[in-house]
Amino acid sequence: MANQVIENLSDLISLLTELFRNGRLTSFLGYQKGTVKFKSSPLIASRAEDLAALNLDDFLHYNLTFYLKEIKGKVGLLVKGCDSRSLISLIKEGQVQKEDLYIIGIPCPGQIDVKKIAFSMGCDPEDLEDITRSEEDGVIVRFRQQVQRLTKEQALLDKCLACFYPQPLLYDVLLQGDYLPPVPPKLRGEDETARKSAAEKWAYWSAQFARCLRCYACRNICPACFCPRCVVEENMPEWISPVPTLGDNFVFHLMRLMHVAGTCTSCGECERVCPVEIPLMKLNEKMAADLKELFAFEPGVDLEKPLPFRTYRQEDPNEFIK
Amino acid sequence: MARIGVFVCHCGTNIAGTVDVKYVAEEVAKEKGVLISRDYKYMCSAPGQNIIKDYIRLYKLDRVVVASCSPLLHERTFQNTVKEEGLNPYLMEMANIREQCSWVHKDRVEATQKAIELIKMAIAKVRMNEPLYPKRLSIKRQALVIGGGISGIQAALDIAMVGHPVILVERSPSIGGRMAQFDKTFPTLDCAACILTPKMVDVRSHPLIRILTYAEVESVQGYVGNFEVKIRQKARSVDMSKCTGCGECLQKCPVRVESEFDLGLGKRGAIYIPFPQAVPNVPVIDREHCRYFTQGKCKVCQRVCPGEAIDYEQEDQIITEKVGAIVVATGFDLSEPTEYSEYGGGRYKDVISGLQFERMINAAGPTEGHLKRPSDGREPKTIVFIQCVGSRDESLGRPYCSKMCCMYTAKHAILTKEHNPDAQVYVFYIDIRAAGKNYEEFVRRAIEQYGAVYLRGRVSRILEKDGKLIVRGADTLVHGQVEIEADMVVLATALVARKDAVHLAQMLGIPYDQNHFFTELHPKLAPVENVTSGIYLTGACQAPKDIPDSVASASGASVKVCALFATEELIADPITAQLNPALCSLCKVCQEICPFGAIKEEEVTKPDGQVVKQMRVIEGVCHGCGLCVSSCRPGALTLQGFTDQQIVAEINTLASSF
Amino acid sequence: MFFKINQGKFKEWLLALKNQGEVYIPTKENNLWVYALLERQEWPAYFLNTRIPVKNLFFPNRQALLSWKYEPGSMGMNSFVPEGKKRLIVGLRPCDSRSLQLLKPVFAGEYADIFYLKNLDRTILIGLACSQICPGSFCREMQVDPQDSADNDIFLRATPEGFVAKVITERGKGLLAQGFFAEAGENDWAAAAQEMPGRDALFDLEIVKANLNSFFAQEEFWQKVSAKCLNCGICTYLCPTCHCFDICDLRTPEKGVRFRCYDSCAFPNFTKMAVHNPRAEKWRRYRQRVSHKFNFFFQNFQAIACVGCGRCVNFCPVNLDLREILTAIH
Amino acid sequence: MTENAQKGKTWEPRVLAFLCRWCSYAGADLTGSSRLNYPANVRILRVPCSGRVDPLFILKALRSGLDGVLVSGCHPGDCHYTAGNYHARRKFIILSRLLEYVGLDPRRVQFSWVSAAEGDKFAQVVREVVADVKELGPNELFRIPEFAPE
Repeated sequence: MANQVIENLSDLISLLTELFRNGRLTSFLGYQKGTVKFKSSPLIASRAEDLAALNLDDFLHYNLTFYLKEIKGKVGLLVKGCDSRSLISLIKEGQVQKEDLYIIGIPCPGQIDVKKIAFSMGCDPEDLEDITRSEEDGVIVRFRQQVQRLTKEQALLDKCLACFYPQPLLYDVLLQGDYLPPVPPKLRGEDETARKSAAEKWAYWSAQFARCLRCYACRNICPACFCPRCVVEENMPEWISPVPTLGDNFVFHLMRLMHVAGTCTSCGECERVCPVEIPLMKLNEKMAADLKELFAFEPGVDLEKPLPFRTYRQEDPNEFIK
Repeated sequence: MARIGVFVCHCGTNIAGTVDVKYVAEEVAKEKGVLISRDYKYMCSAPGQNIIKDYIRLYKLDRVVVASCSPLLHERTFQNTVKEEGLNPYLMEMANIREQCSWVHKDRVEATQKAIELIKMAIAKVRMNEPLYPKRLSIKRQALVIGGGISGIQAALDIAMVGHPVILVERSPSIGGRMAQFDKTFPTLDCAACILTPKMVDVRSHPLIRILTYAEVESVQGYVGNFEVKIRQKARSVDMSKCTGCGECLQKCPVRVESEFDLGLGKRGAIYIPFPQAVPNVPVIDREHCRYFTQGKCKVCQRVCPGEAIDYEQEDQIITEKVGAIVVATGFDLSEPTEYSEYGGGRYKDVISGLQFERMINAAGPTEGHLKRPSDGREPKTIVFIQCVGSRDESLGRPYCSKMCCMYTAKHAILTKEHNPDAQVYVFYIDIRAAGKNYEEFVRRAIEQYGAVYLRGRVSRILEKDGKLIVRGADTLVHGQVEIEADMVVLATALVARKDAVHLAQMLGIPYDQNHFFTELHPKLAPVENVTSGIYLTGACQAPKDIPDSVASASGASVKVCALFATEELIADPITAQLNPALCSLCKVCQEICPFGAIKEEEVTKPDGQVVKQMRVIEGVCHGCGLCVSSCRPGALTLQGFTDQQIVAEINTLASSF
Repeated sequence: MFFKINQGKFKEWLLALKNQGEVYIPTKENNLWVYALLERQEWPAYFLNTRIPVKNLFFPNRQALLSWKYEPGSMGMNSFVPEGKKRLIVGLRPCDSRSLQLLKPVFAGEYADIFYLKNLDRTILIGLACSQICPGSFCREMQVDPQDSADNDIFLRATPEGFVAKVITERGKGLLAQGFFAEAGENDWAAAAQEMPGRDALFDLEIVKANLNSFFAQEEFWQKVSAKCLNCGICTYLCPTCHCFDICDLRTPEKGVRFRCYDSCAFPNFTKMAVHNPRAEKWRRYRQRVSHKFNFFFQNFQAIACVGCGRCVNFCPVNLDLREILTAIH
Repeated sequence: MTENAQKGKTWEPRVLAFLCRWCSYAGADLTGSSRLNYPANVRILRVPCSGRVDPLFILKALRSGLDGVLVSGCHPGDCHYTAGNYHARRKFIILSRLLEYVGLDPRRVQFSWVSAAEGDKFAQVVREVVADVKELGPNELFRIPEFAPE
C-alpha cells in the first residue's frame, strides 16, 4: 500500500487532474456543497474540469462506494474509514477490482447525526438553524434563538461512537489528517428491543414495517445490493407482492438482510435515507452481532476470509436443530 | 393451458383403507387444468399403467400426476409409463399418499383431506414442469494415475488391460512406492520384491502405459470425461533414450548423501537410482547435491557414461494431456518419531522406525539384511517394539488406528527370530488388531511359535545408558512396571496423509478429512468414488490400508474408470442447475460453494465482439443439489425439476392468507 | 368572511369537530409528521409540514379495490368503495391543499376514479398558513402562497392568541357557526399574515414551461443532472402530486383482494415490457419525471403538477435538487 | 383452516415440511412402512437437499399463512452432496435468529436432521413441531387486519 500523503484539497485536485489527464481515471466520486442545510452532495466527476466543485465540509455522510454499482471503469473515490469496509466487501463479492480503483482515504472526525440532535432537542431536523463543530469537543447547535453545546456522544452518529477503523483499510493515498476515532470506540450496548417478549417485539416491528412505503431507497443506496435484479422485482415466482402490506414488508426487509449478510458493514446509509424512519440499523447490528458470535465473522475487514454464506465449519452451531 | 390427468391409486387397501380415494379423485378433478381424474386398485400394475396410457391418448394429456406410494419406489415406473406414450418422463409428478399419508394416519377424514392437498401440490408443481432431456457429453478414453506405488501400478495395469491408454505419474525417480521398501509381506512372509517387481516390469512393458517418473501433476482443469492435466516432468539430467542402465555413473559419483529410500540408513550418490530394481532403470541427478551443479565442476558421470546420456542442460518440461478419468493413488507418509521426545526418536541412534527396520532386514537393503545397531554396527540381541507411536493419540490430534502396525510388528518379531533365534523380542501394545484373513493366526505364531514377548501397556520413557536402551513401561496385565534393557527399539510410527495432500486435494477438488486423508463419496457404498465425478481414490491416500486392501481398491477404482469409458457418451441427469447470465451479478457464490466444482467462470464473445465474463454450469459435473440456486440472490440460477416457480406453486396451494 | 378563535377555544372546537366525522390533525409519530386521527394528542405547537403528503389520505399506497371468493360453482365479488363517512383534515399547508385540487382532473376524467373522488367529497379541508419556509421548498416560484389558499373549505392563519379563519366554502361556513369563533374583519386577517423570509425567485415558471420542450432532446443535459439519482421512489412517494400506481392481486387458491399501490417512474421496472424498456436509462426516467410535472401534465390539464413543497429536495437521499434543474432550464 | 372451520372443527395447525430426498424424505417413507403414526397436520414438500431450501421458501410459507415450517435434511457429514446441509445450517440459524428478533416465535420454524433409517425420529419430530405450533396458535402474523378471514 502506498504511503503517499496528500497535504490538502488543492493538492488532491491537482493529483486527480493529473490522473484524469493520463487516463488512470475515468470517473471520480467525491463530495460537493449541498443545496440544503446539513447536507453535502455527492460529486460525480467524469473529467478534470468537474473537480472544481470538490468540497469537504462537516457533513460527509454518504458512503460513496454504492455508486460503484453503476459507475464502472477506472474510478477514483474518497473513502472514510468505515466506507473502506464496503470496498472490501465489494471486492469479495467480485463487484469491483482493486486495480480499477484509485482510493483516497480521508480523515473523518465522526459524522454529525442531525436526527439525533433534533430528537434530543425535541424538534425536527428542519428546525435546527445551525450546527458547528466546536474546537474542544462536540458541536454547537443553534435552534430557535437558543444555543446549545452537545458532546460528541450526543451529536455524532452511533456508528461513529463505535468506530474501530478510523483509517481506511484499503487505500492508494491518504489525505493529510488525524486518523483517530472521534471518541474511544465502544462496542454498542445490547439492543433493548432484543429483551422484549415475542409479542412485544412483533408489535414493535409491525409498527415499524407498517410504515414502509417500499420506495427501495434503503436497497438502492446500499453498496451490498448490487444484483442486476432484486428478488422483490421477480414475478415468476412472486416472492414479495409490490403491495406494501405488513407481511410483504416484513418479508422484504428480512430477505434483504439475509441477502446482505456478511457484506453489510452497518454503514447505516439505509437508515439515514429511510423517509419513514424505520430503525434499520437495529437489524443490521443484530445481523452483525450474530455473524460475529456464530461464525467469528466481521464484515469488510478482511479480504481473505470467505464470506459467511460461502463456507462452513463442521463444528458450526447445531443445537438449534432437532 | 396444461392438460393434466390425475391417477389415484388404492394400493389395494393400503391407501384406500384410510383415504377415501373416490372422493379424493372427485375433489382434485375440480383443479384448474385437470381433464381427468381416475382411481384404480393398483396403478403400478400393467392394467393400471394401461389406464394412464389410455387417458394420455384419449385426452391428449400433457401432464400426469400419480398419487400412490413414494416416488423413491415407483417414480421410474411411472416415468417410463408416460414415456411409452410419448410424453417426456419429467412431465409426471407423484403425490406420496401411502408412506406419507395413509400409512401414518388413522383418521379417515384427516388422511383424505391431506391426500387431497398433497395431490393439489403435485398438480400445482406439474403445471410448471417442463420437458427435460438428459445431456450427453463426450469422453476422452485415457486415464491418469497419480502415484506409482502398488495401488497405482495395479490400477494402471487393470485399466490398460481393458485397452485404454494410461499415464502413470510418479514423483520419485522410480515406481514401486512403499512396497518396494519392504522385505517380506504379512501374513505369508513372501518377499515383497518377488511379487512387486514382475508387476513393475509389466507396467514398463505395457504398450498402453506411459510412465512419467520424477514428474508431478501441476494442474487439473475440466470435468469428468474431459480433464486437461498439466504434468511437470522434472529435469532428470539424464537422457532416457540414451541411458542403458549400466550403472557406471552410480559407481563413480564422488558425492555420498543419505538415501531417502533407505531412510538414512544407507548412502547414495548425487546421480542415483533409488533401488536396484528401479523402473525405469535410469538414474537422476540430484542437483541439490551434485558437485557440478553446486560447485560448477566435476562432470565425472558425463565422462564415464558410455551412452553420452548425461545432459546437464535438461530443463523441466510441462506435458499437457487430456484424460477422461483420474485415479489418485498417492499413498501415505509416516509420522515423525521425534513427536515422542520421551522415546528419544531422532536422538538415540538405536531407536528406529518400523520402516527403517524393514530396510535393515531387507537383503537388498543398506545392511544387506543383517540386523545392525546404527550406533555401533553390533547385532542387537534384545529388541523392543513399541506399537501405536503416534496413532490412537488424541493429544497429537490423531485419534485413528494406523491399522498395519500390529501386523508388521508381528512380522518383524518373526523375522528377527528367524535371523537370530537367540534374539529376545518384546512388543509393547495397547490392543492387538489382527482382523484379516490369516492375520490373527500370524500374530499367534509370532507369540507362540517364535516366542515374542507381548506386553500390554505403554512405554513411558526410554533412557540411554552405557550403550543400552533402558525401556520403562507398564504391563497392565500384571499391573506392574517393567524395565527392559534393549539393544534396539523399533517404533511403530503412524501412517499419516502425505504432507502435500491438501494441496493435491484442492487442485483436484476432492474433499479431505481432518487428518487430510481423502474422503470417498460414500464410506461404504462408494468407497473408491469421489464427489468430483471422474476422479477415483485408491490405496492409503484415503486411510491406512495394507497391500491386499490397496490392490483391491485399485482394481475397484479401475473398474469404475473402465465402466465410465465403456459408455458411449456421458448421460447426465437433467436435474441440473441452469444459469441465466442476464441476471447474474458475478458474485461467484455459486462457484465457491458448489461441492462438485460444476460452476466455472469463462469468457464469452458477444455478437458485438465484446468479450465478457460469464459463469457457466458444467452440466456433466452438476449433481443437481440446488445449493447454488438457493444461494443465488438475484435468482440467476434455477434447478430443473425443482425450480423456484415449482416450489412456490406448491406452497401457494396451501396458502390461507394474503 | 372572517372569524377568530383563541387557543383554548380552538382545542375545544377540534374536539367538537369529532362529532362531525373523523378528524385528522398533524401529529408526530415515530419521529415523523403525519396526519393522524385525533384521539388524545395535542394540537402541535409548531410544525413545518407533514413528511407524508396529504394525498395519502385520498390516494393511499395500499388501496383495496375489490375482493373475490370462489364458491362451488360461482365466484363472489365485493367492491371496497369507501363509505361516505365524513372526515375533516385540519392543518393542511397551502401546498398540500393545492395538490388535492391538482389531482382532481386526473381522477375525474373519462374513467372517474370513485375512490379518489369519494374521498375528496367526504373530506372537509381546513388549511393553515405557514409560519416558515420549509427547507428545499420553492412554493412561491410555483405560485403557491404560503399565507393564503383557496383550495380549502376554511383557511387559518395563526396569531399569538389563536387563529383567524377565512371561510371559503359553504360547508366550511357551517363548521364555524358553532359558537367557538368570533366574527373578525379583513384587518384581522391581514394582521395575521406572517412575513415570510424573502429570497429572490430561483426561476420563472413561465420560462421553464416554455423552455422544457426544447430541453427534451438534450440528452447530455439530462444525463448530467440525473447522474446522482439512486432510482429510489422517495421523490415520487413523498410528492403530493405524483399519482402513478400499480394494480396487484393478493390471493389464496380460494379468495383474493385486488389492490392499488404506488408505483414510481424512477423505477427501471416502471416501463418494462416483455422485450423492451423505453426508459431503461436513468436519465430518461428523470427527464420523464420533470417533463411530466412541468410539461405533459400542463398539456393535459393546463396546470403544473408541482406545488413546490420541497419534499423531493429535502428528502432526496443524494441531494438531487429539482430546483437546480429548473433553474438550469430557466 | 377455513375448511376445518366449515366442518365445525377446532382449529388445526398446518405445517409445511421441506424434506431432502435422500435422508429425511426416505426417513418419512420409513415412518410409513413402519406404520408409525404422527399428526396429519404436516404437508411434505420434497427437495433434493436441505441446501436447496432458500430462506425465502420459509418466509413465503409463513407469509402464505402456514402455521409452521419444518426443514429436515441429512445429518452433518451424511449429505448426499457432501456439504449442502452444512451450508444450509448457516443460513437457517441466521434466519431463525432474525425471526426471533422481530418477534416470531422460533418454534414456528424448526429444523431437524433425520436419516433414512430414522422413521421413528421423523414421527417424533413431527409430533413435537405440531404440538409446538398448536400451542402457539394460528399464524396470523402476516395477515392484513382489515382482511382477516371471516
